[in-house]
Amino acid sequence: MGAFITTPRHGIQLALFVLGSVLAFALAMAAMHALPTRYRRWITVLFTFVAGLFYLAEFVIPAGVGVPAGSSRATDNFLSKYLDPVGNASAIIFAVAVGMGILNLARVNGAPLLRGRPGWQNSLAFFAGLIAMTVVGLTRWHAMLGATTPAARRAVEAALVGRLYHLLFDGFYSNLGGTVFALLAFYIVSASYRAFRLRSREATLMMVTAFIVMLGNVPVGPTYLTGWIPEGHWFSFAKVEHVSDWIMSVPNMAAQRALIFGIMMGVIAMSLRVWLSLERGHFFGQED
Amino acid sequence: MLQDRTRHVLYLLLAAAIALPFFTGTVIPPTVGPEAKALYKAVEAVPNNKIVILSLEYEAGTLGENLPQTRALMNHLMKSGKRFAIMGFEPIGPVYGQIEADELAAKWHRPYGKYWVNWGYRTAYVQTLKAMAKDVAAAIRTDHRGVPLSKLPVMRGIHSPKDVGLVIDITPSTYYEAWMAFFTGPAKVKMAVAPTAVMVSDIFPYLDSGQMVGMLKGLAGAAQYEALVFGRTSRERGITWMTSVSMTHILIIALIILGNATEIITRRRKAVGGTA
Amino acid sequence: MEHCTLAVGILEALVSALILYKIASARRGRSLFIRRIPGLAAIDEAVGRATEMGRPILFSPGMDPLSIVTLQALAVAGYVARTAARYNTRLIVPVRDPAIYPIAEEILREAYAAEGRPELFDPEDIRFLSDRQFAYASGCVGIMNRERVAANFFFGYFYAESLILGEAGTQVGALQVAGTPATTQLPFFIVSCDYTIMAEEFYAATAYLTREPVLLGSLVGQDWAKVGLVVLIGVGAALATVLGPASSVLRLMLTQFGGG
Amino acid sequence: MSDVWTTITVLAGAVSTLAIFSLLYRENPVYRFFEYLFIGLAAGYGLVLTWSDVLYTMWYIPVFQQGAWWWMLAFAAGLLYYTIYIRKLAWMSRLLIGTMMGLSAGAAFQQVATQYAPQIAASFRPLLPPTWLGVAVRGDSPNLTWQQLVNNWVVLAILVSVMAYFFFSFEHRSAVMRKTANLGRWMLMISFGAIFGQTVMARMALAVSRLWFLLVDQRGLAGPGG
Repeated sequence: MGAFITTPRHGIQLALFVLGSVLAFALAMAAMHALPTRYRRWITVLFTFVAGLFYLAEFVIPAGVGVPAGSSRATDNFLSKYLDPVGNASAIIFAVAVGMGILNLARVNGAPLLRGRPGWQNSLAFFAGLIAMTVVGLTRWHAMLGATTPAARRAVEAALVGRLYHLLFDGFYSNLGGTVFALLAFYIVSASYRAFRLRSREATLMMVTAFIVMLGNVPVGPTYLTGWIPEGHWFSFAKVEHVSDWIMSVPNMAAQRALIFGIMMGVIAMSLRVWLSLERGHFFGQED
Repeated sequence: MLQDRTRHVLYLLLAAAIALPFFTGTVIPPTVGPEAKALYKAVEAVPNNKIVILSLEYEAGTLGENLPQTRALMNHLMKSGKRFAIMGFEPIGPVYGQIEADELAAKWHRPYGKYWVNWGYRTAYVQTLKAMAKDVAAAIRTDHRGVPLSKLPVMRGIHSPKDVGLVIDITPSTYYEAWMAFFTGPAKVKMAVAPTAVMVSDIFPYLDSGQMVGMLKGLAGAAQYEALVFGRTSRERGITWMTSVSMTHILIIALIILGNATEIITRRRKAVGGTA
Repeated sequence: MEHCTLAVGILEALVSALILYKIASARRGRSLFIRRIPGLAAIDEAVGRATEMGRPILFSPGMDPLSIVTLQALAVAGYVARTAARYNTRLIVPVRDPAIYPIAEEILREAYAAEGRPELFDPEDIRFLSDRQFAYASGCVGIMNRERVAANFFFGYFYAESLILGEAGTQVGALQVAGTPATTQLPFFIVSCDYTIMAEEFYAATAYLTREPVLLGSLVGQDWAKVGLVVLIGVGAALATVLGPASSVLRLMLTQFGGG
Repeated sequence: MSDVWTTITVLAGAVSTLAIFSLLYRENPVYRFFEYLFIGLAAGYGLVLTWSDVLYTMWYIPVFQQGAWWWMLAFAAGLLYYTIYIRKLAWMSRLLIGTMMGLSAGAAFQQVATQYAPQIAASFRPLLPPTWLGVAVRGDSPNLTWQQLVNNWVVLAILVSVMAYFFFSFEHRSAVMRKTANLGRWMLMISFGAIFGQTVMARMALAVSRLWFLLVDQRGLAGPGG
């Protein structure tokens, strides 16, 4: 049976197997759908549990268990050979899911456009960007597929589709995206003068540390502020970059490690709640 | 709204602080920190029969930091003829990686497919990393144009994680944690990270425990690495920009002190005014 | 480690058992103790002083769409609403995701009713501003200025716009209390707010307020697990000191925990 | 690229950069128009790359060129996401989401072992020089320098005090407990100072790259890297 499933098919047989598999999948889902609604929650809980159990068991079961000696890899157990197919299947599933994000954006931006509500020009800009980049991107990809030599690739770049792609990507996309975050530098400058107050001794300790780290990060600190202290001199620990390095790798490291241990316990708690579906439907919306 | 006048003056001050070094042309050479030096040594130590993986998870938003890091690392890899592969768990990172690598490949004469390969964007990062931890070539299968890896000379002899000499994650987010948890941790592969500066503090515990062998601290890290590859007086992108960043830091420290000083003075004047 | 070592297996099993036990006992109704974190006192004080000035309060539930963190932030909003209702002070809640609107309305309506002032609740005060990061932040700044708010509360997950909110509040002279698990934004809240609830304190504050069994049980379980971890580290450091780095026992412990 | 197209691309870059910077002056329709254009471009390119790098290489080629028909099942499973729009079938999308979250939850137990557990091992550091206790010292683990000793004490003290600050299930009644937790909050301020300093550098670097593009160098990649 195994060999029958895993032998590649071609031509008509391929078409039959493809359609057949989709049909079988649809029938399985229809069968589950026909069950009384309260079983659906149990099916979801069961699938979630089995999926989690697979990775947990593969990790916990020692190497060599259930695997004939000297076979594929010394560190495998009988579940390890399924890591690759699960990886590929998940990649395909997540890729198919990307369309959801696009649909949501299209829905949010479609409404103002159709009803002519204020801001319809912005929705127009959204769809223009979406359609232009998708069409130009796919056309260029298809052309590049055929271009195997660097010369052929340069020809595609020189063609209209290459030029439009660079206009959309290098011209608009990279500059728009790059500038949005650059705004924050300006907001920090105005906040520095008007909002960052040393309200408490705690805030003062924080700000003093911030100054040392800032001066240690940029060349002007080590070069001019404490450049006069020779390296290797007993007093060289006071060089701003050494003080900054010590702050980062000792007190900061210890505090971050403590936060990590908190996160570690949080990850275990959250994984248990998701794996065993302990969340009382609050997060998943309604209880069905 | 928000006393616009003061806000706009502060913005112009920042623009001036940044632009000044552009025109005076002054460049203050960087001081190379321990983390950048450690990463440089780790790259040098990669044997020729192993491959380096550059995982690029950044997009347009953080080009200012992640692109100079990518450039500095690729210059070093191509200069010393090390084999490397580009990939990413965000769609557009590998595109920028391809652009930079194409340009540098011409400069260092390292043709695609022979010295470096682009595996492209991959979804489902947890599942993909766990599959790679078992067999890298089987999990990746093709380059970003669908060419089977078996056809590319750069991939000859690269199958299991043991054939990966070093993983460097250039990222504005926490993908380096997934790399450590599902690939470099389990398969005992050396790992380094080139994050945006925002995340630098979180990474020090992993440098201390040896889970990370090096780090580039944002743009400062890129400048320090350029100094290691090209020398402290070179005019590479990172080193040039860091001079402007120095000016902005002096401005910010001055403004915070000034802001607090003016507040203390006004509060004291009000208190004196109150009692008089 | 390709596969789990014995020591880490035992550690994870113990922690999991402890957390599941605490969740089960919380669900059976046993009251689990959580101390009242100082941040909650700061909230009461801020609401109190806002009522003296007779000006409205702004509460932002953060930037995330409907997530566990946002739901917990809305629980804090309910707490603030109860205190505001008692002192007849207006509470404005700008949201960034339309899906949050109905849940926020339900929580606030219940809060006002619980204080016996259902007529005070005005649905108009829950406002969807924009789903864009900076547009939402400048929308909040607009409300702070137009309504001359006396107090700001920033609870939930925040990103780089925390800077804009903190600055605008300082300019308007509002009292500000922030609470977020986003450690990268805490520095900006610390210097622009009067009190900041940090990292895991956010979860403790909401567990204290909601008494929700799964939340409460997992938090108490994690607490005890961390106490156990501190003991383990103490033992480890003592052994490293007494036996010295060269000893095989210490080397075994290090490899068992995936150490160098 | 002939210079006509380069100039157009550079102009587009300059207009885009100035349109976004216009927000610094005031919220305005030009800023919003270009922000929505960016969202559309980003979504479009995400779609193209999801097809070209993932679906084409891991689904289309294997199924339709190599005959591995079984990957069609993964594609069909992915379609379950879209049942969220059909009220009656919406539970199927939760089935898929639940399964995927189950996988991640199961993997999290390995993450604890391979990412977090080594941090426990890294905390087992000696607090006294081995030679004081007459402990064997081997070549690869020489005696402790006083610098390492001080650091080990400081790290352990800060680690325990910060963890104490985040204990919630018992009252900080005893003075020792209260002082330790208070020390923990103070030590966190050092970490937040470090985060503040690093974040300032991160934002400044982005502004520098943008002004460099506007004022100095539009050549090469019309974008900022070039």
